[in-house]
Amino acid sequence: MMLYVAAVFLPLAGSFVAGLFGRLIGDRAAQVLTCLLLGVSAACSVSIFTNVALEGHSVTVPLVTWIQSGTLDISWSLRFDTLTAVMMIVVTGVSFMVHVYSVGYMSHDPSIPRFMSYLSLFTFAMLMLVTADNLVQMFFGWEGVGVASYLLIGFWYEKPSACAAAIKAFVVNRVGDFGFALGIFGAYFLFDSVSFNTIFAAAPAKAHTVVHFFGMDWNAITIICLMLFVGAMGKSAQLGLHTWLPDAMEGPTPVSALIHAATMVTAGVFMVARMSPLFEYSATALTVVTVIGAATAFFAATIGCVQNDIKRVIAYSTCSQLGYMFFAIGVSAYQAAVFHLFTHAFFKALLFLGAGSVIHAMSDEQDIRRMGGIWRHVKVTWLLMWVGSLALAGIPPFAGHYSKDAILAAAWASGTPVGHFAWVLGVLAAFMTAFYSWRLLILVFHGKPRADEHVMAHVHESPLVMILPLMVLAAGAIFAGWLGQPLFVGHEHTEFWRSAISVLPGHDVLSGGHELPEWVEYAPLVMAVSGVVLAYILYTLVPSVPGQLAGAMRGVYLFLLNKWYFDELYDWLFVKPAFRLGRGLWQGGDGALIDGVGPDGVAAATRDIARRVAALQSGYLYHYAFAMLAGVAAFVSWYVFNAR
Amino acid sequence: MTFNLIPVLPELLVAAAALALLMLGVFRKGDSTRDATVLAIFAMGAALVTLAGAAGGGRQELFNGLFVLDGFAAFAKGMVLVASAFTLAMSLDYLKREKIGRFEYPVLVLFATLGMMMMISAGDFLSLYLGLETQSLSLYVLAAYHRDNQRATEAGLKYFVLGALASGMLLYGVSLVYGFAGTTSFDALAKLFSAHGAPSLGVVAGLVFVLAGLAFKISAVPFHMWTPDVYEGAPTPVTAFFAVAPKIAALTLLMRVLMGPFGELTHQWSQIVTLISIASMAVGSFAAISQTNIKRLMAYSSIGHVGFALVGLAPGSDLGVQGVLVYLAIYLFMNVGAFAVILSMRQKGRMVEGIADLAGLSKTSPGMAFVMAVLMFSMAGIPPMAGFWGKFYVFMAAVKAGMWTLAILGVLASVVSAFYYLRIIKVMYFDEPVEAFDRGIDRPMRLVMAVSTLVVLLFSFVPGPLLTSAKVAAAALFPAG
Amino acid sequence: MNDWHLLSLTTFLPLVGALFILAIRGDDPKVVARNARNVALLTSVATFVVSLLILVAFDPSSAEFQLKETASWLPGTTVRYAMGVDGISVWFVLLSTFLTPICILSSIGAVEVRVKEYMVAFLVLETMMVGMFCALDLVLFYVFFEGVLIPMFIIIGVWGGPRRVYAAFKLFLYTLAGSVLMLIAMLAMYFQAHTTDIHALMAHSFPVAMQTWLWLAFFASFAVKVPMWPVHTWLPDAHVEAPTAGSVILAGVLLKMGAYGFLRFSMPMFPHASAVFTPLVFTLSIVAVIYTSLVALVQNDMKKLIAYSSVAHMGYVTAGIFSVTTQGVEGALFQMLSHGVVSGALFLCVGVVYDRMHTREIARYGGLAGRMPRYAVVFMLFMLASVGLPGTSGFVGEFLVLAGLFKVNTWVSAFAATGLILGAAYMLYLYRRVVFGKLVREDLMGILDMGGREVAMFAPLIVVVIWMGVHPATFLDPMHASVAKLIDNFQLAKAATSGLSVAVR
Amino acid sequence: MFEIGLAQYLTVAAILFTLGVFGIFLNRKNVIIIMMSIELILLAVNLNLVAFSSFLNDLVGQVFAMFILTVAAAEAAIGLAIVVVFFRNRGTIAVEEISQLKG
Amino acid sequence: MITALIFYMFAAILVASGVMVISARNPVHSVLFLILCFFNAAGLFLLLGAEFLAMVLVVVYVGAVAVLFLFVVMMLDINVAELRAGFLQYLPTGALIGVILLAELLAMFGGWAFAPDVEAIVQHQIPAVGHVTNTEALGRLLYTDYAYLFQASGVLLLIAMVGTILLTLRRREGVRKQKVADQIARTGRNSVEIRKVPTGGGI
Repeated sequence: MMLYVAAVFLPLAGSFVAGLFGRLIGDRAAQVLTCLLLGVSAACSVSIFTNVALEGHSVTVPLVTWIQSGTLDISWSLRFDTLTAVMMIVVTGVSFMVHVYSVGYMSHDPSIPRFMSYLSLFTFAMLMLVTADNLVQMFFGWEGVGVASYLLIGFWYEKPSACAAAIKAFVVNRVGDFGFALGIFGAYFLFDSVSFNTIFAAAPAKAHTVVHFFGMDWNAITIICLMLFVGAMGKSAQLGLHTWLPDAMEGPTPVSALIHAATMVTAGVFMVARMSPLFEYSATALTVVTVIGAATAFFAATIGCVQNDIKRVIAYSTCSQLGYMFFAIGVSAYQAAVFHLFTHAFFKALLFLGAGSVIHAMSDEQDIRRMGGIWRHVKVTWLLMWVGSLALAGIPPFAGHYSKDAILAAAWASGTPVGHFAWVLGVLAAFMTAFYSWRLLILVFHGKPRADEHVMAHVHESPLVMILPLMVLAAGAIFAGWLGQPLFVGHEHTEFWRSAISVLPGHDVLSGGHELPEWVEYAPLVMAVSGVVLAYILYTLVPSVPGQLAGAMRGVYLFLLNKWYFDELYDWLFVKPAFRLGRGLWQGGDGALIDGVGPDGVAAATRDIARRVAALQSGYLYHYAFAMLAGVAAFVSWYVFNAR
Repeated sequence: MTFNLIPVLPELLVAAAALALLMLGVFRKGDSTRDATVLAIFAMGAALVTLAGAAGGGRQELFNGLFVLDGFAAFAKGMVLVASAFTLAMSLDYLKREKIGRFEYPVLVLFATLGMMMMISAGDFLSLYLGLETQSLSLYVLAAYHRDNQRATEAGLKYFVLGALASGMLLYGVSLVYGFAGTTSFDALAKLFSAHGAPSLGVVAGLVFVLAGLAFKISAVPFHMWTPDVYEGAPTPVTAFFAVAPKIAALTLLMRVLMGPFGELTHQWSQIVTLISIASMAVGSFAAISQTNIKRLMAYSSIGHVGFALVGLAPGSDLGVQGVLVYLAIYLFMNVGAFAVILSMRQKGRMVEGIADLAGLSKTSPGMAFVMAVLMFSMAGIPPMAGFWGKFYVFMAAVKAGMWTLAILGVLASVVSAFYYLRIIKVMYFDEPVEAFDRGIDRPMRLVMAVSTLVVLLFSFVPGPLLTSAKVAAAALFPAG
Repeated sequence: MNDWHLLSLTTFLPLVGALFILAIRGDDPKVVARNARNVALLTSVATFVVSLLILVAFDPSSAEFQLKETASWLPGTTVRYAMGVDGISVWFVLLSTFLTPICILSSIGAVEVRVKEYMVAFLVLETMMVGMFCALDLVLFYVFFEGVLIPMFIIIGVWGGPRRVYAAFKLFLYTLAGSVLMLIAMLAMYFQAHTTDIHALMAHSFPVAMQTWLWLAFFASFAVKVPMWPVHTWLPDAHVEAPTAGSVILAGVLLKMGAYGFLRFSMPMFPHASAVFTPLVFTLSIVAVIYTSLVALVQNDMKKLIAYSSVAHMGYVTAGIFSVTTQGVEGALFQMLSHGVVSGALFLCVGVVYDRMHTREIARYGGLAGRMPRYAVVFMLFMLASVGLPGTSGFVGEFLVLAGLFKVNTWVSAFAATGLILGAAYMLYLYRRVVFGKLVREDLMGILDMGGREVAMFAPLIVVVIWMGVHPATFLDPMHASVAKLIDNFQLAKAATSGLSVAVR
Repeated sequence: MFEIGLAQYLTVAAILFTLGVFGIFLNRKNVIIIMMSIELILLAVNLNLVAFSSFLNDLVGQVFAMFILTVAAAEAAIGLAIVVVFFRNRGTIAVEEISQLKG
Repeated sequence: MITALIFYMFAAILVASGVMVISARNPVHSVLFLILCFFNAAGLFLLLGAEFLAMVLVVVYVGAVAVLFLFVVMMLDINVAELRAGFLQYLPTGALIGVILLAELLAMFGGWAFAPDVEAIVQHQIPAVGHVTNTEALGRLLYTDYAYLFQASGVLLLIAMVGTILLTLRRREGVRKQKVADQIARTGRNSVEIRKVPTGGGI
């Protein structure tokens, strides 16, 4: 039992010590301590994975009561099933790699303990999220990773852009959390509990319950799922709430690797997968998930094709890959989604850390237009980036191929129009993914150097402490798909997942995936290869074409370059009006109206009356006498005309 | 015919003291103001003691019912005597310093007090009138006491002219009542009205005139116009005297008249009293805001306080009377204390009376500022100061009678009035000092300040004695049944 | 324990301390100040310790008023000196006694003039606050309720900022205007029910028509105190001008008085009217949450921003109370406690930098994180607690309120939940402008991090905030019985007035 | 009309009363006129009392009138004294000039 | 009939001179009209059977009070010409109120009713003419039942005296007064000083 608790809480301990006593114990000790504790945690996770996923002993560890009010009874407890175990492997594994990598990457930073503390804190929150046994505890982790992400993005707090990005990440996530919270309330309303076991057990019975929410009659489960999905969209940067993710690249690169590629952004996917017993009962919700996921996959890929910042390209690719996962979920292929999540964690972390290595080498240069031709200087990195890109593009036998294929196959196999729509977009996205991956590789490593000589002279391979984690991840990127395929989506998937994921009988697309037409099976690979070829043509053979193309279709180019103008739209739609409204309400509402009519107005009127009343006191006897007489006359008249 | 003179002993004592002091002043060489004042205070103390002795037992009537001593009268007389004694004590130093000390001053205060006691004990319109005039004539003179001062004489003149007019109205009203009933005795009138119910319009008109005359004495709107001018113009100790004792006397007299002879006409006079009350509260609260002279401010404040006291009178219930008595008792201490502070406002040997002169008092004389602040909070009716309880009781009566409009307008007026009381605290505590007041407040003044502050502060802790005695006193106005 | 008169002791102990301070004499103002501070600190800590005994003596399983004390007070009426606490009020007593020592600690160094008076004012204030939460008699309650204004007026007016006079008057008159109407209503209740005992009044059922008026009168008082939109405008002014400790008490305890009043009076005594006016309260609460959050977003003054955030947070409280669900009410209570600690702490955070730079203008700061890491951590923690991060106290209250509200009205819950987003926006924006960024201002270069006294001041607050977030059961458990009783009685009374009593029984 | 009853006396008294009141607030120049107006008012009251006394066949009215006369004399003495003092200070007794105190 | 005529004569002159009191240009005239008022009022008192009051009015009022007024008016020596300025300016509003009040009062008097069984209430009936005179009746009442008030009015007059003296009496410096006691007490010993003057020294 201690093993389970230790796996979750050791990172917290590390974070605590490094954060509060970092100055006391020094940089090196903080690094060693956090890495060590996380290593132990990762080891525990492996053991848990063996216990839970491979040997099939699901465990729940209750800790203490958290919130108890009326029928609402929430406790701190850790739930371990296959889904959790998989996630723990991913989280602790990648996190451990990133910790180690950071030792090298952040070696020149003045506040190393703080960084290590944040990383560990994040890991703890993520572990809480994946081990949650009820919705509210999941929300705790959910918000916890949000805060950690905020802290890490804003790590270089002196950079205004970093601060802005940090706030943006938190606030946009909060929009998602708003939905998530409402989803929790809805669940509590419907099931009178927020505990997973109770909810899942009661879900079939409530499948057709209709409730009156927001002035309309809804299918209860649909509305709850939709609200929960809003939360997932926020965390997983789905279309509409994705704007924070590219900006989040302001954080140090290990952060991007850990949070914005491998773990946190997949929390949404995890959550929906976790809630699969609920989502299964709402076809509407699943359809929405599919459409949003597919649209995100396509949309992010289009943007990825024209970005020039090395990290942003990868960020959009993350966004796009998350879209894959979601539409997989939308067609009830939860297992495929988690599988892709699993493989993606390895190759995307690899890509990011590789990019970090490149940036490190290029003296903090991030613009791929000012790179090129450095492969000779950083051979290991170059090689690893190739591995990552191959995995990303879905070229066999790299990991991405297995998971992406499973998803696309499932989408087609679902047989629904929405599923086919998702398949089409997914295949197009696969083409673009390959295209921008190679665009990146070619522009960064090949061709002629475009950086100045000064920078070029300093290009060097990263130290071993950075390269080693990359290699581990590369191993994952190569073998994870091949090893995991049978377990996650293959023959053994029912024994592997057991009750962690539930799929209604009619929705089982994984078993039906074998009867696909051949062209469907090969389309993704063909598209990926043609993407690579196109990138090679455009950026190696006739490098002048991209510029001409951008010039010829300037509108489209700018549209893509500016990320479909989402930021501008939101700025115009929400941010600016909020500030304008705030100022208006403050000065107009509070100042002019409420105070003007209320206290200040009353005070002014009072003063005015006071002046007038005092002016009545003229000092003249005859006025005084007159007042007395008028008073008497008035009172007498009152009785003469009015009384009795 | 044998007279039991014990019930009038306090009055006799005061009258005799006045005459004796007059002799003393005339025949003694040199300035005897100080001695006369001290003796007058002692005389009042003695009167208080004899009053306590004489008031035992129920209602006692003398001189064919012209004079009545009951619990109510005793309570009111007690307040009047205390107020007069306090204000006399406060004037001791002032008169000497301003070099206007004359032995007639304590004599006239004694006479005025005598008049008030006669008013309070009146059992007939005749004794009411003579008591009222005894008081008024003394006060006319006192207002103009500082005869070489333009403002004081103007104050005296205004007070006199308007006061005489008010007496005329009162008398006209009395004559109408007399013309209807054929008697001026309170008891006979009460019996008459209770036997025959609603009277003719002529009596009601008479009632209005009587009310007007008495409303002048308590300076209720619209018969209040003299108050600010007189308060400002009269010498400050006189103002202090004006603000407390005559007001208590006139208000208790008003209660006796309305509850006694006109007790059955509550429905009629209640409307007027309500109107007067609302108008007084409003004028008192609003007009005070724009004042710069603290004596004038106190005048408006007293108008406002009368309005609040009348809230308790309007329902014409025993609870209301009790409320008014409580209100008056607390009012007494608040005002006496406040005037003690005002009388101590001296800069470089000269009296000042601007509100702005109080600036930064909390730094230059923290004790005085504290006293004033406590009293101001009390006047504003903020618990736990005593002033709150006065308001509490009168509004309680109004609410019990279901007079919602009066009650609500009343409390709102109290909010407005809080504004200017707070302003004084603001000036003392928040503003920077301009010029410090002279040091050395004389002992009687300190004593008055201490006593009034303690009463106001500690009333919440020991409210029992006053409330109980006020209840007993109020009950005296309502014969059993 | 009942013989110890614990409640009276807690209430009047500060007053005794105040008397001691008044007795301090001396020629050297510094010595006087130091003695006054020490006495005040000692008294308030002692009071806190005594108040902890209340908690020890308190039986959480009972819904009744406990530790009752009565004594005759106003002869001829039913008004008595009656004290007692139940699960609803006991925590507020502790909140008051908990915050006062911290306030006194915080004023060391911040208040250098007229220290003696300052300490006296604070101790008197504590007496009033504690007394108000303990009072079991209508009139006694009112006396304490109003009495609070006096020391607060003085504190803001004497030790406040440049516009202190305006703020002090606004605070005083605004709240006074509200509460005098309540006084009238209280008197009316007395004559209807012939008692002023709160416990008896709760059992009394007022006629329906009368309830409406009484409810409105009480609402006039409590809404101002809470403060609810649109009668909230006194709060930003008062906060901005008040000295740090004044703001802490104002936000920490005084704002709770209104909401406490709703729970103690409006709900149990006028259930019918409460039910009728629930939509009004919901509307105002939502407006408060959204409106003031937006306003907070554009503030240039740190304290004003936090003040507006207080209004927003109190919006949750009022909405939660009127949801009349277990979660809603308990959440509201919890939110009040949490807000008391968190906003108090935030004001202290402002005070820390204000003491150093003597400005609260946000634009004058920036990049403090580098020079003041400890401060940055503390500020961050409370900022996140204010935002409602799970694991801190802020989350539990908000969550419970929204969950309770959702059961009653989904729209209200959804609108109120937008506060999650807006709250995050303005608080993070504030934090970014003050603590993050580059340290460019010359005068900030030499700014010092928090010292030992300041750490000691924040430490208990931090502990409480985390404790409340991680193990709220400690605080929720004593509430359960009282809240359950409140809700049961409310439903019963509502049913009875609706003429459904026959069906229920 | 030719039967002289109570009403006639009361009417005369009422007219006299009104005249007195008029005199007070219409006069702008001389305080002494105001004091004479007050005497008119008191005269009206006396007339009322005596008339009532006569028609009620009750002596109290006349006693009352007696006292009023006494008090009026005393009042007049004090009033005139104040006027004299005021005149000494200000050199005028015009009603319009008695307005230093106001507001 | 004759009574009626006499009544109307007195009443008419009374009202007319009352008007003149408040409207005369010269304050001296006002006082004189006031005296005329008093005389006519005394006449009305006589008609009502109040002889003593009528006499008192003439003797005390005309003889003392009115003369006092006259004395003060002359002493203060007021400029006559300006007195009436502004009189008419405020007349309309004032008149309106006054007339309303008067009309209301007259309306009431038209149907004046005594209280029911007022005879039972009346305590001191006017003795029938011939038994005792009006003066004696008043006296009997005043010195017995109303002795208290009689004393009180004495105090009142004393106050008036004290007040008047307080306000107006001034001890002027430099006024020589005969001091009898001093004169008698004077002896040669203390009034004559004998000095020895040294020769040629001078004093």
